[in-house]
Amino acid sequence: MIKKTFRDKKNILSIYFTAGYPNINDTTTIIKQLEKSGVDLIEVGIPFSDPLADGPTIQKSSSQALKNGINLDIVFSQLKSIKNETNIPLILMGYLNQMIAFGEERFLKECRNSNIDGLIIPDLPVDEYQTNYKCLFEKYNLSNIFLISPQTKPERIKEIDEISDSFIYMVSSNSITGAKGSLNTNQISYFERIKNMKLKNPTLIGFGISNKQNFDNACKYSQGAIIGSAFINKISEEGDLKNNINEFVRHIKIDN
Amino acid sequence: MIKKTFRDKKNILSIYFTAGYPNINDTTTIIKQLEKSGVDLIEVGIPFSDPLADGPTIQKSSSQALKNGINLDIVFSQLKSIKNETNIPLILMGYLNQMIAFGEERFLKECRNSNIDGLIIPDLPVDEYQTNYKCLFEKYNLSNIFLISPQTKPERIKEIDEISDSFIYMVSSNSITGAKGSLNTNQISYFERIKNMKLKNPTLIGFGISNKQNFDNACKYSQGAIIGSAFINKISEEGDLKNNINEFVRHIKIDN
Amino acid sequence: MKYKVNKKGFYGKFGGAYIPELLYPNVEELQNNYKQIIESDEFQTEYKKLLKYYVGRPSPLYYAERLSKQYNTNIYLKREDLNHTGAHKVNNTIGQILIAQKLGKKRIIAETGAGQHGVATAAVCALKGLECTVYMGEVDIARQAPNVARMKMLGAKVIPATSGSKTLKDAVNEAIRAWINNPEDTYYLIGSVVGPHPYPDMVAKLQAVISKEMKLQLKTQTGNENPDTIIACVGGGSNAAGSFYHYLKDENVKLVAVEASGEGVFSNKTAATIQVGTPGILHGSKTILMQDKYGQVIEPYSISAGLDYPGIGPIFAHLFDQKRAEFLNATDKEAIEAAFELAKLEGILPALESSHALAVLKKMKFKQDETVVVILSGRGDKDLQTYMKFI
Amino acid sequence: MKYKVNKKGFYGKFGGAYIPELLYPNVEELQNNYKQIIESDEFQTEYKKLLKYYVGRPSPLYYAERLSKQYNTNIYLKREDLNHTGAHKVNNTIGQILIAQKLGKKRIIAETGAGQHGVATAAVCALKGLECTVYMGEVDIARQAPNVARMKMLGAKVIPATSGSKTLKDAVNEAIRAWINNPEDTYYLIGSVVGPHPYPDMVAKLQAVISKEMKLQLKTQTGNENPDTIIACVGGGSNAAGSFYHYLKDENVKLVAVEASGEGVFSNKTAATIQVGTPGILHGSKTILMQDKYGQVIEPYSISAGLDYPGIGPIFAHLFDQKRAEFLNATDKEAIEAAFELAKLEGILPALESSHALAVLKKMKFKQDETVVVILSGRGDKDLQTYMKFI
Ligand SMILES: Cc1ncc(COP(=O)(O)O)c(C=O)c1O
Ligand SMILES: Cc1ncc(COP(=O)(O)O)c(C=O)c1O
Repeated sequence: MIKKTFRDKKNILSIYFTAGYPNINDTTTIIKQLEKSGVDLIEVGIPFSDPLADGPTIQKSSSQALKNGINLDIVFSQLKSIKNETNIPLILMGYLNQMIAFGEERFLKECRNSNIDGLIIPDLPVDEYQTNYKCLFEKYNLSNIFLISPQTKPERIKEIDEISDSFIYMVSSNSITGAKGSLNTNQISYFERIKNMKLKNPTLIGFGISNKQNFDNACKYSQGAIIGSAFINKISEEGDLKNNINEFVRHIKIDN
Repeated sequence: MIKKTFRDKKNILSIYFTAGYPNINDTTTIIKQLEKSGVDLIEVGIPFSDPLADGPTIQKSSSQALKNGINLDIVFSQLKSIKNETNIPLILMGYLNQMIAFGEERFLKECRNSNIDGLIIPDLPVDEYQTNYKCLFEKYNLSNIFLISPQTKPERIKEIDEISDSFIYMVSSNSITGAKGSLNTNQISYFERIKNMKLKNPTLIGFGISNKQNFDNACKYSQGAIIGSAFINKISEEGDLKNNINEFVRHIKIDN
Repeated sequence: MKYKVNKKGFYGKFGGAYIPELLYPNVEELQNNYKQIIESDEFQTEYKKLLKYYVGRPSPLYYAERLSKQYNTNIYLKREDLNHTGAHKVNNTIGQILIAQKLGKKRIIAETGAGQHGVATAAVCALKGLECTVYMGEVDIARQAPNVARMKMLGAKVIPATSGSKTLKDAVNEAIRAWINNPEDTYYLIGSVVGPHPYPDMVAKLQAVISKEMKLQLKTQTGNENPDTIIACVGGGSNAAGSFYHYLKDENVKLVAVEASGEGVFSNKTAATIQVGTPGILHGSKTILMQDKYGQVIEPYSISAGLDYPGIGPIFAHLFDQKRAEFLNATDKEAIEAAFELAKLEGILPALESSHALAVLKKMKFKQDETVVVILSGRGDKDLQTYMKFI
Repeated sequence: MKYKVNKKGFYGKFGGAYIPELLYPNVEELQNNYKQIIESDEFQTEYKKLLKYYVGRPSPLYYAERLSKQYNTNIYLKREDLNHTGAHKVNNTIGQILIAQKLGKKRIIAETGAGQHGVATAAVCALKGLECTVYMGEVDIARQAPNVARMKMLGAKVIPATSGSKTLKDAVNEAIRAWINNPEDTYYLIGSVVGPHPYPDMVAKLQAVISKEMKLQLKTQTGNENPDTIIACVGGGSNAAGSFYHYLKDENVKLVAVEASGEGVFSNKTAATIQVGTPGILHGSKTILMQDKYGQVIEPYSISAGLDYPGIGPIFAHLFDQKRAEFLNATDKEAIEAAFELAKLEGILPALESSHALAVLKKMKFKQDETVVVILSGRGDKDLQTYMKFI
């Protein structure tokens, strides 16, 4: 399903949010509203106690979600409950320890049963994936999505491209996810460099995309972009959740 | 004059007080009143900043006297001012550094001019006295009074007796001057021991004598006793200074 | 070799390098170079020089006569408390700062629990003129105030970690986060045998000076380079790893690792990872950790900031697995008692961490002619505030 | 022999034993026995053993590279800060506790200024199971709080001195007073080269281990056992006396004694005895002291509790008289600056006292090939409260 999205669409907007935030039952509301508002891809974060690859905004939302009582069983049942109501690719993002504690195969099976299409597991290293997890992922027809950064060497990017089968998550700058300013020359030259590598997989740019200008810029160099912290900030605001979501997405996607 | 007192009197009461305490000009009042009330010997303490051989009561009176502005020049002029009004042996007590700072010979000369009869300088060691000060003391006809304690060895007591020419200050117990209880068996055996040595000089017992009972006990073993802290406490009380003095002395000397 | 790390960074089932791709270049650079650098003459010369003249090594192996009498055996204290900055931590920071320099890094970041690693890092950064930022849990900042002041005076920036339990694990999270943000010129100077490969092995190699010295000292002082028993506290495990290092293959030397059990192993206020933990991944390595069934890390508790950690170095997970080391634990109360005992019997104030090692003397049986070495990993000056509550 | 004590306890015009007769038996006992005890094999064996295994000696002679560059010369730091309890003071307390034991004493009393001597005394009392009471000025109790806590934890009783300036000199008064009250079984363990003979000589002999080590270390490290210059701070003068000791007769070694000049030598808030003092008698010996024309001791002032003393060891009065040592001084401000300089350049936190020695580096001229030894008499942990005010 992710492949289809990339085949059919341009300027893909992927939104990250934390399951169980702001309230434990908002998970499904948010997914449905995001789809309705015109988002192309959704990343559902499973809150983790020690999210060392996340910035302060996502970190805070995770710890609030955990306080709300969210857990993996609940997330899966929430996802299953809207299985038939949605038709948008879903990616689950979590840390390796969560998958191990749940039982790796059980975890992947549940993902499949919940209509998950892909996984982002920031602390699952490439060769660990290849040696121990690739077969299982394939068994359950799940894509693993890898990250690359300006520091990633060309050979390694090629290796990652080789084992990827949906898209590559291109970190825009050396920074934890979080809302920063616009593109700088370093970022642009990095994007150009990757573009020129003509990878077999499409790329989405993430980390630091916060507004329409960022998004449009990102789309010049890739198939689209991922927004996380800025979206979390938006849904943390007062006001109706659905309205907030709609406003946020329309602002990025449609306003001109 | 000290010698005469010891020749003529029994059960000698010697009172110590701090010059310039409680008020800077009380020095002369106290001397005159002590004589009038029937005291036999007076020790005038020159307040010192670091009176390491004195207990807390005397130490406090010294520091108050210094705050009152007392100094050696003033003490000498106070003593000179009553030279012709009194007829009681006076002993000056101070620390060696005070004598040195004033100039040793000048100090002794001023003592003589102030009708001082003897000196107690707790930190002037016996052999330092013999080597460097004996001649000067003799030149100005001043007695130096030495202390002995239960720890002082017999040979040393004999040596001290040899170089003394007025009396020996017998410390009753191993304690800094201060008001303690009555005599204990250790003290009594020490007093007996000294009595049996049949020294050429008389002895006064000091340190810890605070009331009539102590005083009478002390007089059983020596020619009399010295009271310091208890007297300072008395004159620190509210009420008329002269009355307080009179009351204190009469209580020790006369009440029965 | 049974207890040493393999090429891929594993101790048996444990270890590895479970890190975000963003850190891959940094960790790879370190993996490829650390051994070679450490083994180079240049490194060894400078490292040994600094350990001798700057740190004051060798640290004495002190025969504690009155403590020995108390337990009717022969107790030696390995005096890491006498090191410059007051704990074993500096053995590691001296080594890593040289490695960082060799790799051309300009900025140093570090996490700290008790503050000893932070101080030791700040000191070597000052010594080498490098910029230094230390992450420290808010709770630890409060309970180890003297070390915070020391870091500041040494010119380091101390940044509070305000998430989670606001202790060591959260400081590690913050440090890793900061590293991800500044991967280029920044070196992450980890303070224990935790984190992704090669950190656990690198730190153990640098702390191994402890057991290297012990062998020589015991040989001179007792005639036998092997003791019967070595006792060390374990937070991440660097002082224990260093003092076990050269004895791992001598199976007749009993190795005792002491964890902090807070208010009791099963009180839910504990940091005794081996007792209540299960295998999982924390801070970049597979190890044993305190977690719930969803893999959420359980917030640990110990009176001692340096032991208040929900994981354990992967080598210890392996030593436990292989039964090569015995794992004991001591509660807050037992540690405090042991600290006062050492103070009164030997005139030495142990760090709260080290007090946990001392506390198990009471729980063990010793032969009269046995040689027992307790690692006195640090001095107690940083913990006076805590100790004074019990006086 | 020109600079050593004579039979009667004098250094030239200074020294002696100006004590109340009540203390004569105690002081005489010590005078008659100290040399013989110190020179005995039994003492030497035990003393050396404790210095090595308990204190951690030899203390390193550390070449401070960045500091040397700063002053364009060769600066070595004698690292007394690495001793157990954190200062040179313990060299002396270890020795005196053995002497007290040999004399059959059961109770120990001591005075302390910075608290380092109090801590070192409390530690050796614990080590030997002897009762310990420490007198400390109220002002110093407040500004050296960590050391008060350490003494208490080591089982010592800390009694505040509330008279006079409530600092070191008043603590000495109280200690002497207590000694007079308990002359029989009590040993007064003085912390510097002050007090009646034999204390100044005894303490100097025990601290002389510093210069003894320096000779060997300089020989090994520079090829020449004599440095050009030795710089040490002087409160009473024990660290200076110990580090000058074996160089006194080597007249080509320049000896620099640094006093604390508080807010300025002539500010009336100073402790620079040599600069503003005159000969007199204080605490049982003839020396130079700060006094008015009536011989009243002037209350000294320094930010550093260990230097806040109106007198100076009699040996220093003599060395000044003989021009064998050069006397410099440093203000509060200069000392603080020097402390931060050392922290930032070398990663070492000096005691406030030692910072005064470091502060004169700025005021002196050195040749590029000169060898300068600065005595780092203690570590700065006890002074963090003060340092933090200047950060
Ligand atoms: C004195 C001391 N000992 C032990 C530890 C625990 O660390 P590790 O287990 O790595 O030795 C610490 C940590 O801060 C410490 O400061
Ligand atoms: C670290 C340190 N240095 C120096 C001194 C001053 O003493 P001395 O002059 O006897 O060496 C003290 C006194 O407390 C001290 O603690």
